[in-house]
Amino acid sequence: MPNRVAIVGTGQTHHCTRRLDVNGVELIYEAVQRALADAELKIQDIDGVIIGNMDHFEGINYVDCWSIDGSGGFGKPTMKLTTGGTTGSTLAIGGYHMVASGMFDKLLVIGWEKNSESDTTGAITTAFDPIWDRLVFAGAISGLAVEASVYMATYGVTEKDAARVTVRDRRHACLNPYAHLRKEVTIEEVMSSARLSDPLKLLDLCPRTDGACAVIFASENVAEKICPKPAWILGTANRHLYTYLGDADFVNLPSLQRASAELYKKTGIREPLKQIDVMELYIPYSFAGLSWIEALGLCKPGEAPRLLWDGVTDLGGELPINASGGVISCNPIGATGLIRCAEAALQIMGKADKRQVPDVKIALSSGFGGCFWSDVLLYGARKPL
Amino acid sequence: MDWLANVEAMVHHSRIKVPYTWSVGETGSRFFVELRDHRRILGRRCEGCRTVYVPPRKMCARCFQDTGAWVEVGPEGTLLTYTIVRYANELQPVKAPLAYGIIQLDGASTGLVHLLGDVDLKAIRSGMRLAPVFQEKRAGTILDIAYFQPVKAA
Amino acid sequence: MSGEKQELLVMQSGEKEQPFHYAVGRYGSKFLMELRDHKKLLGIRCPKCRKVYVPPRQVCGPCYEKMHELVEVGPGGTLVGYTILRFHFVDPETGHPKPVPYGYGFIRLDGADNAFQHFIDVRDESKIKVGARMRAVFKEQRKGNLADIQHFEVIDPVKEIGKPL
Amino acid sequence: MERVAIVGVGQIQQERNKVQDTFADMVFEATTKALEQAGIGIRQIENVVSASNDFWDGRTISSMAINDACGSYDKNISCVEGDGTFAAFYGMTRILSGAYDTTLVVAHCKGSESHSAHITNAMFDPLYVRSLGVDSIGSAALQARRYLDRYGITEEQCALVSVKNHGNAFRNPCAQLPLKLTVADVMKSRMLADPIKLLDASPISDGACAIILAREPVARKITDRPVWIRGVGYCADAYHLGDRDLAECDALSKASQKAYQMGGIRNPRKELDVVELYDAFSYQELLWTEGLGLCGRGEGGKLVESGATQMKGEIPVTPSGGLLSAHTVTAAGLVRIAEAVLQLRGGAGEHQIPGAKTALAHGVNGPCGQSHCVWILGV
Repeated sequence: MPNRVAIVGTGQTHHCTRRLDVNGVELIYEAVQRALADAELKIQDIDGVIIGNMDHFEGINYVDCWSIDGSGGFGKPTMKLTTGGTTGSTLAIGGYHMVASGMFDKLLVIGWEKNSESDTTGAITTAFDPIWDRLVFAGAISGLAVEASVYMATYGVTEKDAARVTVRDRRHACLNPYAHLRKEVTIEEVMSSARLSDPLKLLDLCPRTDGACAVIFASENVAEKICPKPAWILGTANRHLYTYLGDADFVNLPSLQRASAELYKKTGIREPLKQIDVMELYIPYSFAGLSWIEALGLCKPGEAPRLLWDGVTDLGGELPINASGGVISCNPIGATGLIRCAEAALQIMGKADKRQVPDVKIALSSGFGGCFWSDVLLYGARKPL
Repeated sequence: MDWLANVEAMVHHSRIKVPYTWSVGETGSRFFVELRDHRRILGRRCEGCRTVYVPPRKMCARCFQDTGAWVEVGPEGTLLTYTIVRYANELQPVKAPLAYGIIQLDGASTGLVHLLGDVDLKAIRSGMRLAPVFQEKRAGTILDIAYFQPVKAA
Repeated sequence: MSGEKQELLVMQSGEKEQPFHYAVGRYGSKFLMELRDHKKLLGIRCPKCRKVYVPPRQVCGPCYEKMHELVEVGPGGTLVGYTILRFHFVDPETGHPKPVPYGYGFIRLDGADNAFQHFIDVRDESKIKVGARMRAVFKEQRKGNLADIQHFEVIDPVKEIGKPL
Repeated sequence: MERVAIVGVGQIQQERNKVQDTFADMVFEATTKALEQAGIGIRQIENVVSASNDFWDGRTISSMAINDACGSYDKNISCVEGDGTFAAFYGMTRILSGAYDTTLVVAHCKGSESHSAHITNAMFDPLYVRSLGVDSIGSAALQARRYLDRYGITEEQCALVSVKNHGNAFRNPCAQLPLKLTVADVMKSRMLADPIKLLDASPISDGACAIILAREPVARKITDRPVWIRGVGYCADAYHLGDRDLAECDALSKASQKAYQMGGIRNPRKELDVVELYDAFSYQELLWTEGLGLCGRGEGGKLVESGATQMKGEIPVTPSGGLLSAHTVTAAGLVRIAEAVLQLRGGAGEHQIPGAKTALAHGVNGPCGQSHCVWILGV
């Protein structure tokens, strides 16, 4: 029988624009120490490490090997997983399978990035095909801007609708001491911010961030001994539908539609808006906060603006999204998907402090990256059957 | 005729040139500043296992705790192993053939990878005593030590 | 030491670069040869789902079928989505800032089922709309790479909102 | 714990420069061959784990290039950055977790597309080591010298590995560099970095490999010759070369002990019928045989001299010709697993070790064997 798996500890750095005081390994060490402290474990208790980031942001080859001093991987099974923006969520899914397999009891999962060390757009551009993409492609922003142009043309959604997503996430971030941008913005400020890549403006977009996140996954025989109220993993799913950017269907992120449909089927979710208590979504730019929640089945295509304006996804609403402030407030890329996982787990554990949503029983986190790829995980307060 | 048989296999010659600015961090910065300003080589000791790390580490990987005291090491040390690289690559700071060694500085528990210089390449042996030669103009990098050279017998 | 603000250093890679010699592969090479020699754009058709992909590649992802049948596509097409890049960023092929602004669009070439990305001419921004009719403008001097296409230009702007793809 | 089997493997010709093929073309060929060998279609593959390296591929998110080609469309997929043996481990856990019945593991690398010194220099710390210009050969030479000095291993003993493995490569149709050599040939070959000479080093290679894993009941339906995963372990050593005693390989010892314990191997020298090593340099085979406990510390030289590791010896090591005959970096470890599987299924053709029942396959990540992965397979 596969083991049930729960998250029993999390640790994050205080994410910010640039951490000159620490190198990459030391940044990782900081998050790992916090996760160990949170779970009241020692490194000797940990029986394996998985770590991830995107190589060309820091120009480090074999990061699993390079990071040993800070990751706690010395003398332990250590492995690197990486899938671009989805890296953090890919790591979380990896943490689940490796512990569920019975090969590990307590696995340390680490995502990190020091985006201050290179030009983020320049580095992301190297993620795409050297022959077919790099001539014209300009990092994630260009691809997302194209997606936004298609979404607007398809459903008549406006830039102002999208701005409402930024306003929500930035307001929530003020409650999260670890978030990078902790200052509220208004619709007007978003609308009048610098135009970077039509229709996207500066405040439609995530910042670039230095940060690390560590999460400890534990098997059922030890989880409740470590943590009285662990966050149980109920299911995971993902899709990498495209190899070529031009193959992408830019309407409502099909990879997320398919991954979430699989997740819901596996976990018995029929009405996500009603059944799920909080979502931590990898929403790197404002329009995704509309289009992608349609992909997640929270409403019909084109109807997300109504949900946003009605406050359904605000803290205090029916289904709060990104109580942490989300990616628009903080994006150390290789850590970002794992931060979503950590924040969802904190909500289940009841340890989210000022950003806590009351009485969370079911939470969902997502990851986005690569060639419009998606990862999703579902968490529960109750040990799964 | 199958078109695949008549295709010239093209190659796209390109490069990845992303400029990096790596943070050295507090611990490493102290090491490089001492090297640059005082030609001193510093290590950091783990108070758990007493390992003295050179280059200094903020943390001890084995004990997984912060290291403690700064320790001045060397400047002389012992050659643990070496090689003479005969081929050129574009990244070498000096012309090939060039010699590398791992040097355990006096007072350090670990070895430092660096260049060997001012030495008869045929005379390099593990266990030989070495001393650093510092650059006149120092910038706060590992190359502020130009190389290690054999210590002349007293 | 204490009390003084510590000097924090950085290391820079400067002008260092990593050279690569990326194989285009026979499928991509065929496309670039036709582009260079005949100003023609080629797609490849999946024998199972009949979809035509540009640029040509060996495998249809969804069907996992090997493809072989080349199909001429374009040079006209429809604008699926686009943006105008206005912010400064480092071009990883040069290590230096890429000239902006420039138009970047996905064009569904006539006869193809997926989209092809390239520069779009944005000198008259008012003409750029999702659904606009576009055509490829070829360079006179062609070398067998994607830049043999200068850009795509609008030949017929559309007013109504069309459902893309 | 439920048993997991390998039910099909696919290798392609390893070559110096597969200039006609993209990463995707290589992966498609390897995957198709693995499916053919297993006698199943891509629809029977429930999930995929790929292995690649962004620096070698000149592309961050290097896995993106091969998604169509590995048949992962509309499936769950994940990507390991590093050697294929590690990806295979993750692939196995995705079955043991109860999530999937089958996993396809694919790995690829094209050494021909990059300049190896640039790629391997980037393994080293940018603050303390990189500006010295150290690359994989120079760092390996530091390890070789330390090892040779410590135990009195001779360069001739290292050369014997090269002679053996290049010779073995003649019998492996997928190997790139079969060579008929003498110890003198190796000793006379151009010195790269003392004590490593050209014929002590592995070539630049292009290649890909795929294997298919399945849980027991499914494996038995697919094939009547499943190869069982009996044990697997992996472990990382310290990063900074000066933090490690390079003459030892503690991480390999630890990884192999885990694998032996899981696989019930008490005396590896006696119980293993064939060993496939990640021998990027000739001295590494000697050092790794020590780490695996096939001989005592410092006895790797004597082991190869005794002839025990020859094709017809007591414990044949790397009958495929190994990395010395084709070094496909991230694919190279997965090739070792594929080779072990061929041996156990009696399908290794001219390089078959007769009656092989238990095999060991080995992979490495990082400089000077920092991180090792050890597999015990059996029938």
